[in-house]
Amino acid sequence: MQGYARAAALCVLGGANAMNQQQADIVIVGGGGAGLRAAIAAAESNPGLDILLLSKVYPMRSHTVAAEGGCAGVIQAHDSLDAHFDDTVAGGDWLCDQDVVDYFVRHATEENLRLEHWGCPWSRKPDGSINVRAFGGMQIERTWFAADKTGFHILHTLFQTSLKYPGIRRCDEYFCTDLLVEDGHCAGLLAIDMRSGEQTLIAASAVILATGGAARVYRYNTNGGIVTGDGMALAYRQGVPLRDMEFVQYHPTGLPGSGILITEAARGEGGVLTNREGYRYLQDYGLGPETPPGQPQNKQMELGPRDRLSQAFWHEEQAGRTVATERGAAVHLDLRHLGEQHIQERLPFIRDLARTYINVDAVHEPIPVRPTAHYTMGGIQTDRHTATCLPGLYAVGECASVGLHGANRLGSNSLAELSVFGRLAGEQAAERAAQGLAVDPQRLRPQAEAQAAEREALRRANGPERLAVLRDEMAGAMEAGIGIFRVPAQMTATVEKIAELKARYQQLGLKDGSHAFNTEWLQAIELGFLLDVAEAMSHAALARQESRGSHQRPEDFPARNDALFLRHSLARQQQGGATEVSWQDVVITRSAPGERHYGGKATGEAGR
Amino acid sequence: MSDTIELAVTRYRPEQDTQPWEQRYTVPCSDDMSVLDALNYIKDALDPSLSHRWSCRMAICGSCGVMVNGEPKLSCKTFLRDYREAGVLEVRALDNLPVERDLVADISGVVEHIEAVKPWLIRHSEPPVDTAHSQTPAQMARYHAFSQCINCALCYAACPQFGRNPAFLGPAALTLAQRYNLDSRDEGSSERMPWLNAEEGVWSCTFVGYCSEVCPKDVDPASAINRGKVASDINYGVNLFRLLRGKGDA
Amino acid sequence: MRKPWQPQQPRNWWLRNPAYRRYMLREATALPLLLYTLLLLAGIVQFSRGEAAFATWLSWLQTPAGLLLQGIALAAALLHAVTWVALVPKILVIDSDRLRIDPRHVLRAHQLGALAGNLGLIVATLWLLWPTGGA
Amino acid sequence: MRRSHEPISWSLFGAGGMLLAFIGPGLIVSTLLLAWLVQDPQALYATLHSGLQHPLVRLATLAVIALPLYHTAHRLYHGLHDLHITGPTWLLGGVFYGGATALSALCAFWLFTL
Repeated sequence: MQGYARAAALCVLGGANAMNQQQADIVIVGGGGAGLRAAIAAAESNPGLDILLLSKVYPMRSHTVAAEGGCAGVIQAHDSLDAHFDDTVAGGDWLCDQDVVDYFVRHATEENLRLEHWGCPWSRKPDGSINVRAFGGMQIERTWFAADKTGFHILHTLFQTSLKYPGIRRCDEYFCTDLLVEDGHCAGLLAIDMRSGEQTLIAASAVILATGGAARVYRYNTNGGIVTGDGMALAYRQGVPLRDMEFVQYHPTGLPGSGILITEAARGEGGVLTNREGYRYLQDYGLGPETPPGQPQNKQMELGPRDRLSQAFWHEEQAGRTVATERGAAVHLDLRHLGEQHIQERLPFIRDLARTYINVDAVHEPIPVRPTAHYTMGGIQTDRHTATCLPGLYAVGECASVGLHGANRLGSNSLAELSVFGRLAGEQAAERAAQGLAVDPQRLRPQAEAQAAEREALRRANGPERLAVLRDEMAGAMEAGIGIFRVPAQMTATVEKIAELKARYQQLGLKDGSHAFNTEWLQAIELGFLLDVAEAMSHAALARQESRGSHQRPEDFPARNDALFLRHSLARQQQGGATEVSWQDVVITRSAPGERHYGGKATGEAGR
Repeated sequence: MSDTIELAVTRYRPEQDTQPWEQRYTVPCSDDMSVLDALNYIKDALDPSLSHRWSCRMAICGSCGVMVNGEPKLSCKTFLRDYREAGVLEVRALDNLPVERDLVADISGVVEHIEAVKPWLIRHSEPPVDTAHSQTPAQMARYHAFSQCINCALCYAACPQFGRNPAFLGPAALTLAQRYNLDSRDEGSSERMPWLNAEEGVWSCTFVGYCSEVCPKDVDPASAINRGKVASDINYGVNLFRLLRGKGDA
Repeated sequence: MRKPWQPQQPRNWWLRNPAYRRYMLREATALPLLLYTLLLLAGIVQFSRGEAAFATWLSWLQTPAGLLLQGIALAAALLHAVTWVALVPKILVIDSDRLRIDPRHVLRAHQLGALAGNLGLIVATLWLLWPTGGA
Repeated sequence: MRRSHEPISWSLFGAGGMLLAFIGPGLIVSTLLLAWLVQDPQALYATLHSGLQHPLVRLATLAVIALPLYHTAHRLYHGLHDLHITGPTWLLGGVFYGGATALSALCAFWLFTL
């Protein structure tokens, strides 16, 4: 342990004031699909701009890479934008802003085609045209796919395409810790150069947050370790509201234990879910009648929306009809009837994952799966043009709530969202940057130094609390209180637990006092972000006294309540640190709230 | 669960160490534990000062490459159960790359090589915004394997020629150039050929072939590079012919 | 505050991994094959100097050193042939809109070609030796 | 990026490698058979001599010598690099590729002045 003491001494001697300084027209935080698309859009709309793409990982590591199934966009002759609109709004249990959905469905296909022009290897039909597959909650096949690595191919296509724009430069492995606000405008940010541990002030006319989701607040999730809600917390700390945070999507098919994602495309291609008795239980939950294996019907059975499927699992588990595995309760995702050739062509990655991580060959055995936390429908509140209420700050992608997904996202809408709104954010930011609203970095220096000192203090923190312990307690509490079904006592307990953890976080002690690639330090900052996001989620969940989409309160408020809660929740951090939840009206243009019809009933609705 | 395994991790802390050294940790070992799980166990329970990269834990983000018993591996796709016999697992940062700290290799040079080869679709004219290029499954199959690269840099750790000369563009970058050259939609191979044609391009490769063995995504970079040699060879001949006719580019 | 450790490739890098050792062995086949080629070249020189000189060369072939060299070269040539043919389908890829040949067929064709070439040469030699030789 | 002239040596290396794979082992077995089985060197000499009258046979014989020379020179040249044995490029290149060229030329001279 001598080493640590010596390191700490070195740090003090080294001083915390060696701060680097940079300036850019636009700085984008996050190098995933949304951030890259925004950077490209900004560079295309104004090639003279200096665009800085800052990311805590190399862009191709971003979690867009793990999206598997596909990316929505109307392309078939018998499909229509109205149908995509209706599916999205009903899928979101009418909590979507319909003007936003309208813009989205009108631009999704165009963006998918642009990705094609940039080289994305979309899977094709034998004649060379784009192929689409069925997906949950969609009445017509409109999910573009690149085998079962759609996100991977989109991300790499965007990353590689971004390289051709001289206006885009990158700060890879820079960790953004704070936003800098001057005169009520977002004027830049503070980041740690992870390799050296040096703090860097970056002044910019516009900042775009594209940091992705926050499902790492949960114990079992499909997300990568980097998905820690950084952007959400950064905005939240500046008083920007987080909207609809109570809506967290559980993906119905993750591997038990690890939570590794098994794509919905497995069901789109005809995979079926069975319980311990080999019975396709979804027909008992309003999703029937049973469809023949291998012949999926849109919006029926396995192609119901994710919230319904995850809830059905929960009921099966309560009834003791799940399969016990050494990694916990599961149901079976059976692909065997699809045959080896089809599985190998359409779902090669799934087969590889199941073989590698649970030693199951999907060609010969069913894959055990269970719901795991997957996606945050909510996020930083933005207007329909991706601007937040803080001038100069934009947010896009999973970290943002532009109003697209409502109370439950349909699979394959989020990849399309990255392009549609990423582009919009890039163009909006470029427009702002062209007006030359940059602040002199010198003026940001005092607040940057104050915040840098706080980060430095954390690096040297020597309290009694352990990072991993706090993180695990948070993840457990969120799983218990803000899971698939939410029970009042547990929710309250979770709210209290998060408050307790935030207090204990102040007593954190780190073992590693060094600067260079100090991942303990970075994880501690991430935990701070996660706790803020968990706080917003749990408060919003408690405040929404109804059941809608992925937010289900079967004990105290089992029904949807449009009279009171056809509204977005806004969780805002007050000056003193307390969280306040307020409400914002949903934009409804042409689809009045109705009942969500899946299974046999869906056929009637599909006509409208 | 009394089952344990020993990890011998090569540490390097730039602020304290003048050279790498080995630290041993004993971690629990179960059938489904990956080397990444073991490293995260060390980080959480034994020694928070150990630095390593990871994210997706499903072998698609490419972050977590390390040397395990001398072989380049994704730590998330390598399992302790396969090393029970060996007893000890030696884990160190990827070979052939500067070590930033502990298990964190500096891959910036690799990324620069990837950026250099113009890895994007080059067209003389943009197609209309509302149409897609046609590409049959057979045309896609021609480059599909080469488009599966996750940039994990295991192939660079496997390549002795890159180890000998870091200016060598290396397996992933050259494969990416081939990925676009073989794409029926691309018209930019003439812009990428100068990179392939160079000494630091395909011609530094001696077909050791280990890059393809260690590739976790079955990309087969050795094949890509050596097909690139054939392409470069033809390009050389064509250029020679043009030179002789007085309009070459060399 | 960065101070990356710069690894140097050790001179004996190829001893550290079985894949590298296999590679070096493959490359090393060149040495006996070079010596053997020089032996053949010597045969041509001797041949050009007339019948007697050629007979001398034939006697060189039968010396222990000559036999040893040919033995090692044969092993090297076999290793070379096997490794070479195995790599051909990775280099010689025929796949265009007009013509596509399955890599497995490329491999099979080269395997058969190598077999036919080598066996054919041996048969031809035996045929050549029959009338001039003892029978 | 400067264009490498490696395609020349690589093409020769490839041709030699292919040739050695197709007839290398057979050739060595053949000379072993010669050593063992030949009983009348004069008759053999005469047969070979008449065979070598045809220019195509001379050319083929040249190929059997020259291409393996280039093939092995190429591998050994790169092998030195792999073994960290360095020297001026002109010298090493001269020894290996120059040597192969010189010996091939001599071979051609001997063959075509028979």
